[in-house]
Amino acid sequence: MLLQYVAIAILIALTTAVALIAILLGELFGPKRKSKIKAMPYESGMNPIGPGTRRMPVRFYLVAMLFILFDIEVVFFLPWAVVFRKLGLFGLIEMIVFIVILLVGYVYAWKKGALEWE
Amino acid sequence: MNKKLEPIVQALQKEFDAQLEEFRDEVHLFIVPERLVAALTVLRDKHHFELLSTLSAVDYWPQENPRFHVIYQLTSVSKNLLLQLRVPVSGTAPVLPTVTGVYQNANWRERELWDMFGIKCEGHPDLRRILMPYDWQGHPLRKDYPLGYEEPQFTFNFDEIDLRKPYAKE
Amino acid sequence: MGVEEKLGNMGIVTTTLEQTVNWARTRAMWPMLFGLACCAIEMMSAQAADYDMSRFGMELMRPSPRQSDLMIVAGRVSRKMAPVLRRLYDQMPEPKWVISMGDCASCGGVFNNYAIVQGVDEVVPVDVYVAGCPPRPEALIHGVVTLYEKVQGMKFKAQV
Amino acid sequence: MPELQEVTVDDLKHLVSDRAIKGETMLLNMGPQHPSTHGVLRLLLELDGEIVLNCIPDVGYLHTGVEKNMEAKTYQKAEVMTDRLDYMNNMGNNLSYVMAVEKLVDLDVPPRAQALRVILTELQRIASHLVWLGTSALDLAAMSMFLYCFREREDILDIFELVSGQRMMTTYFRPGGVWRDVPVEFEAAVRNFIKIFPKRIDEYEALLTKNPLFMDRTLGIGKLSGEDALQYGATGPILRASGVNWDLRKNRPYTGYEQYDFEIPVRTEGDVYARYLVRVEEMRQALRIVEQALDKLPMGPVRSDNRKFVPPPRSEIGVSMEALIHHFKLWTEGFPAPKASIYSAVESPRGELGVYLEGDGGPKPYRVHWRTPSFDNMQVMPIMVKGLLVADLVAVIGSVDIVLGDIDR
Repeated sequence: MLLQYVAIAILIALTTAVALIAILLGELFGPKRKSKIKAMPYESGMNPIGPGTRRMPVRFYLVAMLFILFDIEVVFFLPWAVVFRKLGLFGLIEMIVFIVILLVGYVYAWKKGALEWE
Repeated sequence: MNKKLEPIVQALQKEFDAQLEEFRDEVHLFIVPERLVAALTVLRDKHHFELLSTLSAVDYWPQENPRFHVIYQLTSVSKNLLLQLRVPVSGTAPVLPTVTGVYQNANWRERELWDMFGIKCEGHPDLRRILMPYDWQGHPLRKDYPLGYEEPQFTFNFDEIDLRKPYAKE
Repeated sequence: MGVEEKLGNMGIVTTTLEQTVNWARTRAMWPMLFGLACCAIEMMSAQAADYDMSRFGMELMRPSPRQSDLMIVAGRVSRKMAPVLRRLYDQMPEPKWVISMGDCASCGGVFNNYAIVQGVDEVVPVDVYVAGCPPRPEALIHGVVTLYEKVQGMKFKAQV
Repeated sequence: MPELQEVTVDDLKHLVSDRAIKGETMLLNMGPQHPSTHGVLRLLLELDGEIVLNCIPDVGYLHTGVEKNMEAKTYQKAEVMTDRLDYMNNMGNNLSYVMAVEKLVDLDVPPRAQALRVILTELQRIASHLVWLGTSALDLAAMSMFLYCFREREDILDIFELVSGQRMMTTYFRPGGVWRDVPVEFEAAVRNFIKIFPKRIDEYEALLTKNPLFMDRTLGIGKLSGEDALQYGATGPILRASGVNWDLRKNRPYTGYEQYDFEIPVRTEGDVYARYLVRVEEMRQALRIVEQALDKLPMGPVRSDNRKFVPPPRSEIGVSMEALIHHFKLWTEGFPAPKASIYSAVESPRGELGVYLEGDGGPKPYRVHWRTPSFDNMQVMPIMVKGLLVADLVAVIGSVDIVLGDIDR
């Protein structure tokens, strides 16, 4: 039973290996010359004005939350899509109920104006 | 001189005693700095010169008293006319009243006057240098300002210049 | 330039390592999107469909210095722009090269006056000078290929 | 090499609101090196999150001192500087300078040279609008527009190279006419361009005009009223997109524009979409002018035969003594101009491009002032972007079509 998962394991191992090699080569053979100016924040060639970390308006947070919410919703589609044929009608109705619940949340957020920027 | 321009020029000559000069169908009116803003408001409101197309200066350097001539080029979009006001300014204390109240686009042009000629416009909202770096000494477009010509490097004088040329270190 | 310095010269190992590292560097050298004046328009024509600098590995013009290996100074550098140019050069990651495109960047060109830095080598160390005002796109590509030859020939010298 | 000045907030006190000084709103440099500023323009933005409260342009990063440099050269040699001013509109710059010199020394221009000037200036207008369309669509994420527009631009640059030997810095117009007659292949090249270009404009319109994405990003963004535009001195497509019908080719015709019939596209909305429509329509109208001028291209000399100002052809030099004297006098010393000042303006793709030329009796111009359109169009930009998002600011910068060589001279 475990055999079918070997392919995925090899894939994961290979991808991490390639990623690590790329970073390792850069780290090993790349020349490193640190300097104060290189460490300064890049502001299109000028001296940055004021502190880098400052209070961000709350709207960014709102947009981030909404994105995470609907992104997780899409993640739940994936396992359903894999066994879509076997589940048949029952699976379809189940997924539609799941989507409708989130749709209510979406319409609520839309009407409250959370998607507008102002 | 354009027929439609005649009455306007006469009116200006009487009201602001401006001298008239003509060259190749172009009208130049000389006005003293004190009456400049009044003349411009009359021209804009009564005679419909809506566009201040050019605002620049000419430096007659050895001649000290009216050393600069500041030129206001006015265009009337509705009547398709062109008129040029010239304001002589003395070289010792080059000062002018600002016209940003009458024409908004004079803002940057007066900053350029200050940057290039050193002519100060009183009442200007933010008189900083516009084209040169902020800590630049001198006013480049004045006639007594050197061009800043540098000896170009050719094969015969390559070595001497190479010694004093400030090459960037790594 | 990293660990191979400390190991010193190991004959065949170091030379093959040099060739591979240099070969890898010239295959995807991303220029920094840094157009100043008229040469920038010719650089855009060189990047566009007709002359297509992407054939030489210059696929993307990276806007930020953090992701670019090559700075093409395309145009005339004024006195007000010189410190900004130096700041951008300093903020580029380490294996970096500079192509000075056009006469105004190489030696001040037509403008020999108070406002233009007479040659950008007063501000940043330049590797390849491309002549022309503005140089044709082919001339810029020739400059890039010359830079590749220079990079191929680079040796790992001990970190001074 | 001077160090970069430390920009503190307090020397901008009089420009930014006090919330910025307290640190509530963010002061950000959209600085000299930025992909969407179309050159080395620095915008100091005061941002409240994504909304632009205040935008203070800071220009001068490409100041080349052209006006000072032209005072040190003779009239013929100074023309070389004019190509580098507005590097998207080389023929137009040459035309405005050359017309100014002709007006100052009262020099006549033969009709064939005037027709050639009209053809090449209109082709340059199309090339400049193509660069604008390519880069401003690229800023709004329409990548393919950039490649299509530069493909057409290469055809126009081939025509310029055919005529003058240089793709961009042509210096083809000389006081008294043009440098030399056009080669034989010129007419075929322009005819071919006239045949293929209308279909290409339809391609662009099909890509962008009815594209909902493009309309969302441009409709109603950066509105500008006619009065504000005039008050801030904006000219060219920006003024015509705000409802004021002011085009120098119609109101003060020069080099024979009155013989050709073409319309001036005028719209009243004054937003980014209106400017897009005005410029695309201007490309079509420019093509019509080129076609009419090419049909009625008169034969005859291409340079005035007034030997005082125009060097004689080389064939004459070996034969007549006077021609040899004129040749040497003109090329070594240049021609003297009267002690007077004139102003002559031309309609460049960005607006009214004027030259104030003052002579002092000698061979060198005493004072040359360039009235460049982008300098005033840039002043209008801050009032258009108040209250917009940063992404819309990028669209407005694209629509204003500024060229930094024009602004900083």
